[in-house]
Amino acid sequence: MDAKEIIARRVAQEITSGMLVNLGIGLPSLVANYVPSGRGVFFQAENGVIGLGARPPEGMQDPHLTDAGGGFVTAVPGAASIDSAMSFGIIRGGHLDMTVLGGLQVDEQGQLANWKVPGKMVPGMGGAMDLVTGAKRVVVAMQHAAKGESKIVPRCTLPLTSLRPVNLIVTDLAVLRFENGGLALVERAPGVSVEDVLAATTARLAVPDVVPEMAL
Amino acid sequence: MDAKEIIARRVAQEITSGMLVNLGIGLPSLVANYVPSGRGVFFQAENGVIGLGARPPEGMQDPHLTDAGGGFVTAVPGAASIDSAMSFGIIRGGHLDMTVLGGLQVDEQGQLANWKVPGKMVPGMGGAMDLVTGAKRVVVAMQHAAKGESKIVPRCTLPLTSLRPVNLIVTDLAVLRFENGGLALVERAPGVSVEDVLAATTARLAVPDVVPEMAL
Amino acid sequence: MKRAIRCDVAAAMIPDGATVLIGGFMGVGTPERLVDALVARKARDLCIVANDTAKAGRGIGKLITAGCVSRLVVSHIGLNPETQAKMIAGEIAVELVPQGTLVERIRAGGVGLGGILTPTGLGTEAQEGKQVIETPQGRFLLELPIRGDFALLAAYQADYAGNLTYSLTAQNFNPIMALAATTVIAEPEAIMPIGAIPPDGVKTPGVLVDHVIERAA
Amino acid sequence: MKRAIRCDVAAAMIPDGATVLIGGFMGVGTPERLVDALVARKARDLCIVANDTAKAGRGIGKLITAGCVSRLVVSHIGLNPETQAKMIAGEIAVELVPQGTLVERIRAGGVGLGGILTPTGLGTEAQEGKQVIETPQGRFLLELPIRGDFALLAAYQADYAGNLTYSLTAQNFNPIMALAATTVIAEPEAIMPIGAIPPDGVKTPGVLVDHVIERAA
Repeated sequence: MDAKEIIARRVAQEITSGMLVNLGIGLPSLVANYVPSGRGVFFQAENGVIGLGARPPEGMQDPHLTDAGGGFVTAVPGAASIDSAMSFGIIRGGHLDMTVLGGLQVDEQGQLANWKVPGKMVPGMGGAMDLVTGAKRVVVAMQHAAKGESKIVPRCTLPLTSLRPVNLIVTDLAVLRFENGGLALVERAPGVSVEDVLAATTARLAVPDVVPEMAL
Repeated sequence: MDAKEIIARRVAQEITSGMLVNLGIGLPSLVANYVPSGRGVFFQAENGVIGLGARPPEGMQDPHLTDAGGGFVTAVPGAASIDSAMSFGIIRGGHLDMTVLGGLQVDEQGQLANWKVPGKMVPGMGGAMDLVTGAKRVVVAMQHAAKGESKIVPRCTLPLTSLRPVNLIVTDLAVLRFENGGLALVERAPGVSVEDVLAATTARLAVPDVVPEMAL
Repeated sequence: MKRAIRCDVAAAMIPDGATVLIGGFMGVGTPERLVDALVARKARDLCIVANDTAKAGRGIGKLITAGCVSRLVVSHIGLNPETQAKMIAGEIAVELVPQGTLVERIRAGGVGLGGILTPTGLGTEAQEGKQVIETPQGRFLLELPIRGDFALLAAYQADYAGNLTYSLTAQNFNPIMALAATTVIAEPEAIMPIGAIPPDGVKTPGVLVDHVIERAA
Repeated sequence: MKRAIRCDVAAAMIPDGATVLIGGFMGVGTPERLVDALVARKARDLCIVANDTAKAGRGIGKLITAGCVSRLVVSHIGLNPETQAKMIAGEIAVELVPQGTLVERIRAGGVGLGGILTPTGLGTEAQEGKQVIETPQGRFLLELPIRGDFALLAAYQADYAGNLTYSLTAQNFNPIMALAATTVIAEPEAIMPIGAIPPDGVKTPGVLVDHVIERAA
């Protein structure tokens, strides 16, 4: 199982029956592959559909039905088309049960940075600021480190996405929860020790006596 | 021709090809009867339709298609259903070419009072405040006097509907325009003299040398 | 997925004292069977947010007559003399809100805005107690969001995913109120199998709807 | 009633320096033929308000490549490296706006609101230069309305009254932009006789639309 699959499988476990969930483009979009069907989960694509389905078979694409990354998708039975005002009304208005986003940094305050590297990369925030501010639950799905540097840091050095702390961080090494005003280590990835996680993390983590391995 | 018909016929002359027009309940709603068809005029009912048509024949009413007064109406070809947010978005957003409303008082500042008589009658403003504030052109259609008292007054004593001055007042005696910061007498009703109008009006009116009779 | 429920079951969920948004314009687009169920269960002390109170014997007018209501946030009560009488007698507290402001306040509550700036009501009695905000485009009233404990909607069609459609002028406040309450209950005229309402035909996505009322007998 | 017009006629209406709202999300729901006509007439110095700039060779990306744009108000440019390069080179001034804020600012411009209060962006770079308003519910950013000289919309169907429908995720910003420009031009895939789109099927009422582009040859 590679790093991405570990993360996607673990995030999928957070999704329970009947939820409305927004998956960001890239790694987060893989999560849908590991959510059992028949659970009545609806996925929102913020570009305008509730009830996002799988990629269509070749020859059955519709140029009017894409996800936020521009890729062809399908719509499940019971899907609804929405315009951008309704889409972000749902997001900002607290109707979205969970959002899963990628991240550049998360810090001890639980705050996320994921839209800009000053002087290097300015993709823009797109819907991320609304998603992190408005969703009932915010899950960050990302690699634990980039180029050998911890992405879980004492204080974000990159521009923040929102003041609102995220709820959960799932990486290839660990699951971290933001609680009681700080980050706590909740689970470790298969074959990864608590010491491995701490060594790869510059942020201070609360570590309970027992840290179970992810059950994937 | 009774007073109401005079007013309705004269107001109808203000409506030109291709306009979007909102007619208030009561007297203003009669105006539609005198607008020639085939002029591409669309009437809005603020409760939710653009393209209001005539009353339906007995036996062809639809309980889902009414005007703002709750009466059965029809929809013309090309009509559109709208929700209340869109309806008032159109009104407040400056997309409405003309609104025709009833009035209790209009004053020398051109300001209208039409939603409350303190201690006596508090129907509420309904859509009137939005209509007077947002429509491109505001026309008041009302009797010139009530119980022998002028409704065209120096200063409204009743609560205002909007700070925004109305454009035109059409009564059973006269047509008045708000221009250059005051009210001007523009036309008189058939058989009514300038002196008759002035005698029935407590507000100061600018009177040009020639005041033509309404051409009904 | 929503299993359709009975009106009395829905009415029993709504406690006395609740703030309830109810769709409709002069009774058109009002969930009449839900209103009847509230009257039948003798609901008391409700705060009703709606465009108007219709007239005696119709829609919200029935709640007024039955003494279910202690507070109203509405744009118009002119066609229901009973509402006016109860207001003057001090039995019902009435907050009058311009219609366009009312729908935007409910929308703001539903879409997570902290408020909206409107020119409507500036310099009138509607300004009382409100903050005036100056922007480069002029002066505006700051109007605050409205949310309900419940929203009671009249829909045309529902499906068992909770998706709703509306018909003509019966939609009015319903699709906006669908966004703005903790619990949203829809009373449709017909209930369709999931998939029978095409995605482009849905006006209120089912994820916003908590309960669908079963068809009339 | 609208007589359908040609794309080049529409493009000729849009002067250099105009502020133009353009529908679409990564090119889906963007009026592609109108974009081509603007490129063909060598439009210059446009201020484009849109969700994104798609990618090179598609939708608004073509306007970027052709040098038609001097200013952008968008939420995302990450998938068009050319836009990023021109921004860094100082050829295009870019205002980045959170997507939900962008659509509400356009809506505010369209429906006559003086602004909206949003929690989005509070305490981030998106707050820069903005008023923070305190209400009983907390602190919010005051976001001001956006309007365009023109709005260019991609629609699915139009009728000759200008009524529009949209399809699936191709609607996105289009119905909101239809409210917010002095001149609104719609490029539909099909044009129907008046009456062929039922009132409940209309998403953008024809009274908001100034011009309809003729069908593709």
